Amino acid sequence: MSELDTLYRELILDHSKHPQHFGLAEAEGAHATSHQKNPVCGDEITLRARVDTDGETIRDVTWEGSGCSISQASASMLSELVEGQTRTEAATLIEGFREALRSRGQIELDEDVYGDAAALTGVSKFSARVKCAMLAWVALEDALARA
Amino acid sequence: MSELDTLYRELILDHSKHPQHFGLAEAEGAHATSHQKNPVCGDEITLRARVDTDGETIRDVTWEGSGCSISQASASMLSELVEGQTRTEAATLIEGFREALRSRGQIELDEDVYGDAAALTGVSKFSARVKCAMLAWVALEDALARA
Amino acid sequence: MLDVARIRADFPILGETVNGRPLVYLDSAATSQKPRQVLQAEYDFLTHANAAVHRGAHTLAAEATDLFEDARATVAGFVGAPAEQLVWTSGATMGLNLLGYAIGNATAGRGGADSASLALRPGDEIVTTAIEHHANLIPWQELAARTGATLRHVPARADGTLDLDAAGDLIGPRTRVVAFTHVSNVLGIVNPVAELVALAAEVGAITVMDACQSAPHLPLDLAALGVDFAVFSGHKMLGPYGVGGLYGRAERLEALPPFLTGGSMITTVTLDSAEYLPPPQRFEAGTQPVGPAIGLAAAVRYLDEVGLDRIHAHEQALAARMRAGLIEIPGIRLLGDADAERVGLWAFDVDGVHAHDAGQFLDDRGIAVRVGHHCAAPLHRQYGITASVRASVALYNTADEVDELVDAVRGIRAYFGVES
Amino acid sequence: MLDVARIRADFPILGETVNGRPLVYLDSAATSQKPRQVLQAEYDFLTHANAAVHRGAHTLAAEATDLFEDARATVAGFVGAPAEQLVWTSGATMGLNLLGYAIGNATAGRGGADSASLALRPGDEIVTTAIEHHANLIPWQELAARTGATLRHVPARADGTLDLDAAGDLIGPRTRVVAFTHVSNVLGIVNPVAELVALAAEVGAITVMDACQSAPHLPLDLAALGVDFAVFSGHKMLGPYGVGGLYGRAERLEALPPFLTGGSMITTVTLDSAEYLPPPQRFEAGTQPVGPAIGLAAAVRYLDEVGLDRIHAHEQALAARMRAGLIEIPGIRLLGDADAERVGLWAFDVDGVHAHDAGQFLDDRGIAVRVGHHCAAPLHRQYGITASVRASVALYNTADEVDELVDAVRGIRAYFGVES
Ligand SMILES: Cc1ncc(COP(=O)(O)O)c(C=O)c1O
Ligand SMILES: Cc1ncc(COP(=O)(O)O)c(C=O)c1O
Repeated sequence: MSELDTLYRELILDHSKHPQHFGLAEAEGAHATSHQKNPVCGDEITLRARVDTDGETIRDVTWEGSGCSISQASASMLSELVEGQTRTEAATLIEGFREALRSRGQIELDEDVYGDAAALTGVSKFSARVKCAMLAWVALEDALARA
Repeated sequence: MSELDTLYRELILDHSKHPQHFGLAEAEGAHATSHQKNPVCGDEITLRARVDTDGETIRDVTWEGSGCSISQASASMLSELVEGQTRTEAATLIEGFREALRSRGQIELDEDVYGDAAALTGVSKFSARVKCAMLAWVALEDALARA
Repeated sequence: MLDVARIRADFPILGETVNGRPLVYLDSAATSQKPRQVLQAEYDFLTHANAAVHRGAHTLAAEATDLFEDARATVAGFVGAPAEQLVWTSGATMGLNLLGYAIGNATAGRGGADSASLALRPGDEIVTTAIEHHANLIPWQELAARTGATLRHVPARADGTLDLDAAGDLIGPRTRVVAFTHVSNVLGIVNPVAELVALAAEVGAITVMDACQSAPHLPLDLAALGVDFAVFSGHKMLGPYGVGGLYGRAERLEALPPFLTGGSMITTVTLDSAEYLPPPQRFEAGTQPVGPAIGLAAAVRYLDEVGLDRIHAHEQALAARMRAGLIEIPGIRLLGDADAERVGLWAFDVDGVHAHDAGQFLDDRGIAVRVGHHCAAPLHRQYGITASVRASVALYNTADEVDELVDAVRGIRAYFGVES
Repeated sequence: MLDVARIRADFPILGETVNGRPLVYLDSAATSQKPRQVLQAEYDFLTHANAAVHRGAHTLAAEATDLFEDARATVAGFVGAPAEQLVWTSGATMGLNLLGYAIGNATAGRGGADSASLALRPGDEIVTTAIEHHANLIPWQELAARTGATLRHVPARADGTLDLDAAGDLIGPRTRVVAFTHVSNVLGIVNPVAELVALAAEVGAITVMDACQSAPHLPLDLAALGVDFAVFSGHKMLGPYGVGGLYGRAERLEALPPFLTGGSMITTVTLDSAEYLPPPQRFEAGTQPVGPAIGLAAAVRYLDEVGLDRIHAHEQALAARMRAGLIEIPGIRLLGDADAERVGLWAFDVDGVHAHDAGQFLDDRGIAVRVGHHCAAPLHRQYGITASVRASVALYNTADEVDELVDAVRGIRAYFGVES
């Protein structure tokens, strides 16, 4: 596999072409929304989610945005991943994801834990693209903080 | 003669210790005054002169100021030199002086023309001191322009 | 013809490999590479003559001052100006902010008697264009916000050329400043300076020209162009980071109040007030970028020795070759593909592939291009996109490199699975 | 003890001769010399990894960005700050102007909601001191003039120490800014930062510290000192020209509106308005001095390796030796000869000989000192003089050099025929 192919795994291109949870749900009272932007390349993501009445479980993650395949695929993968998880679980996932992406190729994302999003492991070797992959995750973090 | 002695000729130290034409004359209508300053070291010179009723002859050159021995000696020498000269002669002298001082040691000042001020020839090799030596001459040029 | 092989030998970085491929550096519009001669000039200065300039009487200080002022004369001469009309800045952004703030200071009543001529009143207009780099846009937005002046924009036609008819309507008696770029860093088109200067002159407005993308690529004679002010950046013209120039017409510079204040720009200072030196020192507060200025002088000497006419011809030929290759590729749209004089850069959009992905694909082949909005977000919005790919050449680029780019671009859409 | 001989070998310029005599460089307070390691770091960057930072996706750009941000972390760590609290500037003068203008912008209603906390009202007071460098004086004069605030000055006692009693009286409920130097570039005395910070804290005033003359000579922990803002210049601390730092406490930086505007400091830009990034990027418009920043990181690594404690001890020993020699010479008056902690510099007056002449005499012996008012004209006026001679040491100076200075000074008055 070429260096480039470790970045653009098939799965990433798939998600970017067929984004999951795409299209923002109507905002209701229980929803929290976050808009994030990468000023360098203009990538934008708006992500919305709500926390169940139990105060813990994440539901109805939807998003909208435009940008490179990495940022779009990452949003799609993240939405699938955290649907139904608890706040605490999501926080741990986000932290682990951030750490792996900043590790410059040192830390691998575990497929059992991260599902499709584990395919984003390769991004960590492309430091200029880490922000692209992080965009949706930062949006979720921000949205949960307000939910 | 050491390098330093070519700068600080005996004549220069004499003039700086016994400045000629020092002490500003009372300003009358016919007098023009110029104040010049070297912002780097704080040297200041105020020079005053009048042009005779013939519209040409320079009279009553006096000055006041504080600064290094070069700037003080130069003012003293200049005052002696131009007393009684015509505007045109003074302009030529000033131009020649400026050229010599900027010549980085290439042009010598002629003693027959510049009198004691010819001793300032050595300044041209010390580019940081050219401004000191020029200060009074610029003041005269400025004063004459307004006289 | 340029002896490009010989030129390349002066640029050590061009021998680097990227991802196992020889570096093809097509990002000179962002920052140029620097020849050995520039690095050497700065090194020689710092190891033989370095000292504080304009401030000391000791031999080293005098030597440093002479070298620094010689550098000013050299760089000024390169852009067609006398030495005393060139102000050192840290770069073009700084030069444009200097103008914005100094005009703001004039408006606030600072400066000498002739500064009043620069003061803005509410209702006065500042005119810029729709194709500007943010550096020639936001400082004017801020000046307008601080003074109550109104900001207006000369629109661009679909092909990227400025709409001069609209400019004629926009520039009127209320116009006080007309700020425009000589060459856009996205479109590469050389703008009609003479026409804009004439429109401004009719109404007595100040002209400000951004020469960032022209200074390294065209013979530049600012005095002949007749602009009031112009700015450029050293790092885009083979020079070091941290230095740039602001040119001003003598009477305009003279009227301008200070911007940055501090040491070396004053005559008399008391605890409560200060008097200021004439230009250019009035605008050079504090320690100047002495090493970078000496490096920049070496850079323009290098450019001069090669010859700006020949550089321009070489770069135009490369740009033409690039265009010929790119327009053949399905799904590629060139921005600013007008029939106009231009410098050696093309920005383009790849249908169905985000610029960031396209750039990554090229990088994998060792080709360094810029992706994003290139600090010209409004212009990209006009083209309906948020980002583009930009390939820009300099005197050290070759036809082979252009061909490699074209070849690689041909593969982008297939790699990302976009049908053509 | 420092191995000064080994250190000197890293500074090629120290091997120069001046007027046939080995150079004795005693002007480091004006600008320091730069070790090989700094020049090499910049050279390596420019020949291997140079590219536009924060803007490109290509490999070189990513590498350059990493090196640039590593440099920020290194320099920030050196002054006791987290990376994101260090803003690159072109130097200390620029940093102080940034603060003056940004507070002015807050006063003009620019910036976010929390910027209002920085706005000045007529009647508000800015307090500085009588011993400041013009760079920490004139920007405040200008800010006061633009906003209607009043500028006041903490006086200095005859021995050069700040009059803290007077400071206690001056700093009151109307005080909004207290700006002072850590170490005066004329007196060399380390000022009582803790006391000034406490006085300012009592009334909620912003503190601004000029660390130009301390950063290269003392272990510096800005967070521990508790100042809100501090500035320093690279070229005075073994680093390149064209770069400096502005430190800010997180919440103060966050509240500060932008100063320079342009590329790389924005999120969204339309033709009519812009939104700004958080600090430090908010204050870094346009291309930053990337090469100089990387050079400065190498400089502080060099200082750190030698050890600031040891450097301080070495320089204090040299200063003590210099004082012991100079006070024995008839007609020599030391400025700021207080019993206080100090760095390695002495300014002095030679009775009957102008500083310029004294400096020339020393230069003839290869000794480079600074003469003039050292950009502190009001302080010289307080001492009844317009200029003084200043000898300043750095880590690379030796006891022999100090002795040579003292020896030469002994000859000044005789040469100029002034009886003692
Ligand atoms: C105490 C002090 N503050 C400020 C400055 C200004 O620094 P710069 O000229 O590098 O901006 C200097 C140096 O000249 C200084 O010594
Ligand atoms: C047209 C144009 N103007 C202004 C700038 C800003 O120059 P700098 O970032 O060197 O200040 C640039 C480069 O980024 C440019 O291309």
